[in-house]
Amino acid sequence: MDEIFIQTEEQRAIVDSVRRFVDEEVTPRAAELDAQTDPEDSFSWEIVEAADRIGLRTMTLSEEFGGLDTDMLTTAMVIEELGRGDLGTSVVFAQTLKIAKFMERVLNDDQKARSLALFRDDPRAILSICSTEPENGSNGILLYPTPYNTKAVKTDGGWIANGMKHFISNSNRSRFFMVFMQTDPDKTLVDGATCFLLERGHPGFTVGRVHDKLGERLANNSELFFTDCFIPDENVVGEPHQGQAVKRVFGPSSNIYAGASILGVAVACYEKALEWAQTRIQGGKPLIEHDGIRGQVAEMKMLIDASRSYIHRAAWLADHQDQGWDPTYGSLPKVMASQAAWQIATWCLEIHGGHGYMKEAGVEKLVRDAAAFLHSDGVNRTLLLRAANVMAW
Amino acid sequence: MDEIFIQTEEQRAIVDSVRRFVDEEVTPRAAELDAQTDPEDSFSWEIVEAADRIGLRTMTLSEEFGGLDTDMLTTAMVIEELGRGDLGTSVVFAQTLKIAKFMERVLNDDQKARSLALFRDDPRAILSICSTEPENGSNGILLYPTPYNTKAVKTDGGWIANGMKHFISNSNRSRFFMVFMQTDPDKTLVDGATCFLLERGHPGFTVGRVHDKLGERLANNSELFFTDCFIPDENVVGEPHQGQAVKRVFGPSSNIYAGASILGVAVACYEKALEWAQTRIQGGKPLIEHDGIRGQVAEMKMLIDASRSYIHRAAWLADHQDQGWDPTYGSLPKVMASQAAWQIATWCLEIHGGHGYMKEAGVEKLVRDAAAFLHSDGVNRTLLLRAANVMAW
Amino acid sequence: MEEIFIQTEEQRAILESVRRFVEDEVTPRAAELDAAADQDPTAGYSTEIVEAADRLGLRTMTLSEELGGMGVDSLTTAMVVEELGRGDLGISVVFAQTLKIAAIMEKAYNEDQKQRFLVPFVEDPQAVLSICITEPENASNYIIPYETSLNTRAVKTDGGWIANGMKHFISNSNQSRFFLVFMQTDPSKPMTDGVSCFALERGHPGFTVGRVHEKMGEKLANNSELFFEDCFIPDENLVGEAHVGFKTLGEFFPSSNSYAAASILGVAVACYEKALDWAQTRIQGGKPLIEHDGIRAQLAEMKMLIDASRSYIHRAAWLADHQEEGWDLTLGALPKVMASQAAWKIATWTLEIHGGHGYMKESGVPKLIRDAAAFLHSDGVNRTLLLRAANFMNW
Amino acid sequence: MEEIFIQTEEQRAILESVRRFVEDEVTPRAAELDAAADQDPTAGYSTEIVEAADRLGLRTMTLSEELGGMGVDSLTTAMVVEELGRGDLGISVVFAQTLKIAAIMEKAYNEDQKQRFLVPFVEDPQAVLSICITEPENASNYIIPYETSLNTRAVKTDGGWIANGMKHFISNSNQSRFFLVFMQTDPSKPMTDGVSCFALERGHPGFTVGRVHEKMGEKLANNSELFFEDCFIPDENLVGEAHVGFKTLGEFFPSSNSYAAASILGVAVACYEKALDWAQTRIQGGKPLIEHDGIRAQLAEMKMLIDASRSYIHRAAWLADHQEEGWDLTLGALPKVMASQAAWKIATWTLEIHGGHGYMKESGVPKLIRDAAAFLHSDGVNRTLLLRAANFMNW
Repeated sequence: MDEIFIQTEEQRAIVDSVRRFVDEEVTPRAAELDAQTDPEDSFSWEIVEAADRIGLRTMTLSEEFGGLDTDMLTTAMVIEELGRGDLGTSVVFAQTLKIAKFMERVLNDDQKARSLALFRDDPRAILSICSTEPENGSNGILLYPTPYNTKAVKTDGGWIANGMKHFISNSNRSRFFMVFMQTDPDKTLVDGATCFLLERGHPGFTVGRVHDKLGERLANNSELFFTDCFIPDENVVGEPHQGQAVKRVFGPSSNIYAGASILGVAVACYEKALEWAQTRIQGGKPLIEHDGIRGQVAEMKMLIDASRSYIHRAAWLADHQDQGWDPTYGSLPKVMASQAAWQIATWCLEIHGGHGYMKEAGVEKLVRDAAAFLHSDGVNRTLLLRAANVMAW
Repeated sequence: MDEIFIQTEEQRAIVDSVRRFVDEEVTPRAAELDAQTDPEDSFSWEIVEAADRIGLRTMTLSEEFGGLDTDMLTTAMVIEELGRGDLGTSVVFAQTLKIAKFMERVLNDDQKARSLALFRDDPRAILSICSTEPENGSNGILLYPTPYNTKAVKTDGGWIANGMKHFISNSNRSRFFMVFMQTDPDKTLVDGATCFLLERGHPGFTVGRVHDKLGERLANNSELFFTDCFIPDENVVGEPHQGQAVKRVFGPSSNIYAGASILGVAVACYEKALEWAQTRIQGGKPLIEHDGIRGQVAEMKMLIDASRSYIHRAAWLADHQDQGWDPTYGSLPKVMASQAAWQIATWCLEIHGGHGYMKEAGVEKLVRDAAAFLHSDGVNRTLLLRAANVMAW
Repeated sequence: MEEIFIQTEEQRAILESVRRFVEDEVTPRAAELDAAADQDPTAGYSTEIVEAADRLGLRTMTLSEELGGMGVDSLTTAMVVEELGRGDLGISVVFAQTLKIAAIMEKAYNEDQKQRFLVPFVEDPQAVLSICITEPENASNYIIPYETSLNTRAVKTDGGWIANGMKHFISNSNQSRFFLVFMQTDPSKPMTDGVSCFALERGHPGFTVGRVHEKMGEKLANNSELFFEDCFIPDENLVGEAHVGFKTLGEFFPSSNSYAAASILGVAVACYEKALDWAQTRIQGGKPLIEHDGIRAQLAEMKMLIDASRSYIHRAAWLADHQEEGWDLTLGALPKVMASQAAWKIATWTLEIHGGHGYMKESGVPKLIRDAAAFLHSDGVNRTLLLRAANFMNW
Repeated sequence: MEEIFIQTEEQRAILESVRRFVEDEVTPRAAELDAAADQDPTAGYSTEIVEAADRLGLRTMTLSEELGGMGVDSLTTAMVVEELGRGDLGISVVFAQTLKIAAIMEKAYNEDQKQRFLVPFVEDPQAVLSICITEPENASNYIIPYETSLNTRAVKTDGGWIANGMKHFISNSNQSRFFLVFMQTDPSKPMTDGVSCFALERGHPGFTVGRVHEKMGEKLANNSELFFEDCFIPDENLVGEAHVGFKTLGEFFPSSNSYAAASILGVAVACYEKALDWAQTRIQGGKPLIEHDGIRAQLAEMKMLIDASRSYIHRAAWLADHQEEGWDLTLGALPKVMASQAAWKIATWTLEIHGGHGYMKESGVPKLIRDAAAFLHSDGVNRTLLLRAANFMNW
């Protein structure tokens, strides 16, 4: 699938090393980790540490924090390559890479010293951003005028937080968290929320259930609880009640990287379908020689290449917004890629016939994974509505 | 396409005579009529008179009014068969057949004597029902709380009507009209409208522009104007302000017959595609021998048979509502059939390659016709919402 | 013809009892059995459910009353199979197979075979049935069918046949007591006229069960491999004439595809009901999802697809029993394609409407997605069935 | 590589002038020309528009400056072609063809041929171009390509070739001044290595125009038949080597598919803008359609499909000029499939959103539907192009 990638020498080098990492560290472990019944057992520290050794874990940070300062386009290529190996692994790092960059942008020097410096030196440090709550899913994306139920009340020298978050990627393992809470109960999550920086183990801040998911199992998502949790003023990110302003900085990368993760799954489905179609004989010839299948395989490639072209354009323009950035690029690339991935996963399953339905084939894992981004990082329909809200008409 | 029809002897006889009528009267004229640039020239009285000779024009009426009292299931079969020949012709009669039946149900004896008796004896008499206005399309279907802009004000012995209707099928040719007007300006079209019976040429009641349409051209649609039009009380159908109650009687047949009309177009596309696929040679063999095309032709048949099964069930249950009638059968069969028809028309066009795009092939007429029922009798999305409104949850 | 539009009193009564059976016996066990199968696929199968079904006569309902059944027709059976699928797809498949095969057996067996295989089937409340065709190298091959032969071969010998080879993906086969097995008996011919059908009972010498397949879903039903090693099958076990096994199969069971369609349609209904329930209770933007036009219209479209598929299935099932009224061979191939495409779309929308909640196992949606995926291939890959239908269309 | 993400100042300037050209010259004439073509297809063609395009250098922009062109690259040309398609599909096709063929000619012609054919082309403000391959019996045949040969044959004779046969569906061909014609010159070989390319000028003895096709849409462009009757073509008109005409074609014009994709993408944009405009002004249920979630989301999805298709097209067009950066042969077949599928879906939604109004000619939507349908087949039936791409994929 390299062909229509357009890459600099440096990008080729990075993506090649990521591919080696996937082949050596992820692929050999993925099926077994996916099969664990306890979701916590599906997570692998070995993979995180191996990623750290090649500098992947920190690559989006500036050199000061041990990074390569990779731009969004290159990072999107890396995340797709990871998704090609395993979706969960891609998500673990997509989250960490974008949150790290986000933290470097919005934290003050003192906060960076207390977080990014430690993040750099801890080979197991991964990151979480915490917004979703049981009652606030689309609300947070479409900015419906409702408040977060997780509330922090001002007190002497800091804030007392109570409430819960759920579905938070990495959160049972993360070392640092960017948490959005309602600090002005009379306002909505748009104009009355504050962003706080927290470290794992902070008093009053605990992990709840780890969610048991259909797929994307190599990544964990869990609940987080805040019980009379005191957060000092120094942990306020940006201005109090200005959480939305902080969140806006996070914006574009999230959707684009999500698109890259699921695109990787689409590529894996395509490659698996192609391999099967070349080897499986029915009607006296390989499936790939049957026109119907043949055209379908080409259509898979078309959907992948169109989605990738879109994601790359969005990623590059996110870093060069003066060159024609369009705010819908922060909502739609994931919708496009996840629709393509679901279509391709369905065809991959069909092409495999009964074999695809048997666990040993590995196809059913891809279908379970592909289903993740019909909702992850925003339900598609919700993202279409968000895009409509920012379209200039 | 007969196979999965399940028909009584009588139904077979009726449908066979309709097929002969189509072969002899409609098919030879359709292409030329469709090609007329002035929409009025696309309408054919010859076809209407020929239909009258075989009793088609009046078949849904009781024998008293010269009809055969055919039930909805049989009528749906007839309308599909007409649509197979030409969509416009199917619509001219679908309208007339359902409105005639509707009139017999809701008119009082005096009104029947003044309308249906004359309708029976006039071989050119066709019918219209008038609800749509420039500002009231979906409003009238979803019962949004807005009034009709066509208003009738009570006066001594009758009503003074002013306003306009548009897009009304047959209306520049119809002899009788069932017209819905706002009679209580303080209420909405749901609770403040009245149904009136009008005959062509009634003082103050005139025909406006005949609409120039993409397709379905053998049927005319036009504007109607009411200018200080006095309508006597004897022409009020049902109770004043109870127009909606009258309209409800009309309900189910409209959507089901619309589904049958467009299903006929789907069948015509399927037959045309099949014929071409059997004769067109590419790659050294007929297209039908290419798996991709072969599977597509079978899928066309699947969509037609599923839609027909659904329409027949809805039609039969509409006449036997105690046997499990579901109100969504009055909104959804047309949506199903029109989506199937559009898919099949698109495939038919693709299978014909460049030839299908040339007028001489006759395919482009089918595509233009197939487009009609994405909106006719209610925009699909609007009908889905109407169905949702009546779903028991 | 009105039968296809009406539910008779008797049908209502049967469906009501099936609904109760599903609520009392299947629903309480389904999630747990589905999870248990992750460790051991056989743990997904429940003998209790089969016995409960037997108590209300469901297990044998397609057999004639003379054999102890209820002699229900294909249309009624399709309704029952859908109702079972609404509860759990695997259970629907266990019985769709057993009900279909029992009816085939009654039509195809001679008196002696009925005594030896059907009478004990009726008497054993745990007995389920399997039909064995699919092989690793022969799937679409036999559905289209292509000009190839089965790899499982039976060679004529004195007083019987010696069988060797294997089958796989066979529904119920590690649990079944009786089997209809298709083998190549004339290696020089293609399947269509070189294959014979044999009746076998579990435990027959040389006939063993292999791996039970670990599947994505449909876990309350088992599928397994079957091996034949120098397996001697006496002549009395030959069903019908030698070498023409496939012809009999088609003739004897036109409604097989309708039952498969009904099973997956049941899953579509379960998805629709779950989406509807969630849409009514989940609040976003200050109002239930169902008040959001986009979702509202989607729910109506789900219903449309279900009703159109069901109308098609009922017509096909009824015509299978009344072929003179207009049976069309494509009705033996396409209703499942229609229903499984509808089910997959509806399952996808159900997942989307649930947002992140739908991806969590506790919501029950993941099981529905895994189940809905089964019939993109079960009873024939959709694309293959479209090609099969094309072969039936009299051009 | 950044070229594919950026619009340069120069590109902005060119597109701005094209936009003005469309507003001043095309939009005011399009509906009337489209209607006039109903009576006589040639009436849909406007020489005024061609001359106006010539005045701003559009007609010759792909030629090198030395020949009087602007030497614009494929990416910029694709942007221009899309902008033209936004105004009218037929106009976009007239120029997409001419711009593409002019560039091929400059690459493929020898000096003498450039003098005889390209110089007069540049000097004649009405000159447009045609490339002639399609025949009644050869459409998908040459696209896949299958192992067959063209029916238009040229037989070697003293000092030249004698051509006989016909072409049809050829864009611009009744209006064109110069033609590139592909004919079978080695009847014993398949097209791939038995076809030669010839340069011809309008009025060449034995070379005549047949019927001008009456099309569903795309009416501002003409397509017609061409006949060759004992037509003598001198050796000097042979383009490149004999018998290898197709190879040169491919090498010389990889971005043909991207231009076709850009033409139809322009129609998709026009549909989207029309739907958006209507949704903002049409009131139902007491608020503009655009305030109804279902329609709102649909408009965003239209934009998504447009942006994804455009990103793909721009990448393909740029790589066509920089093949060492990662050109992939499927980029010569698939972008049009993507864009035409998107355009058809968007056109359908536009029609639905307009309700009955969209079906009335005065709304302008019917023309967009008729135009959008053109590229389900133009430049290759989509299914055929998918198979062609499959042949390119290095498995």
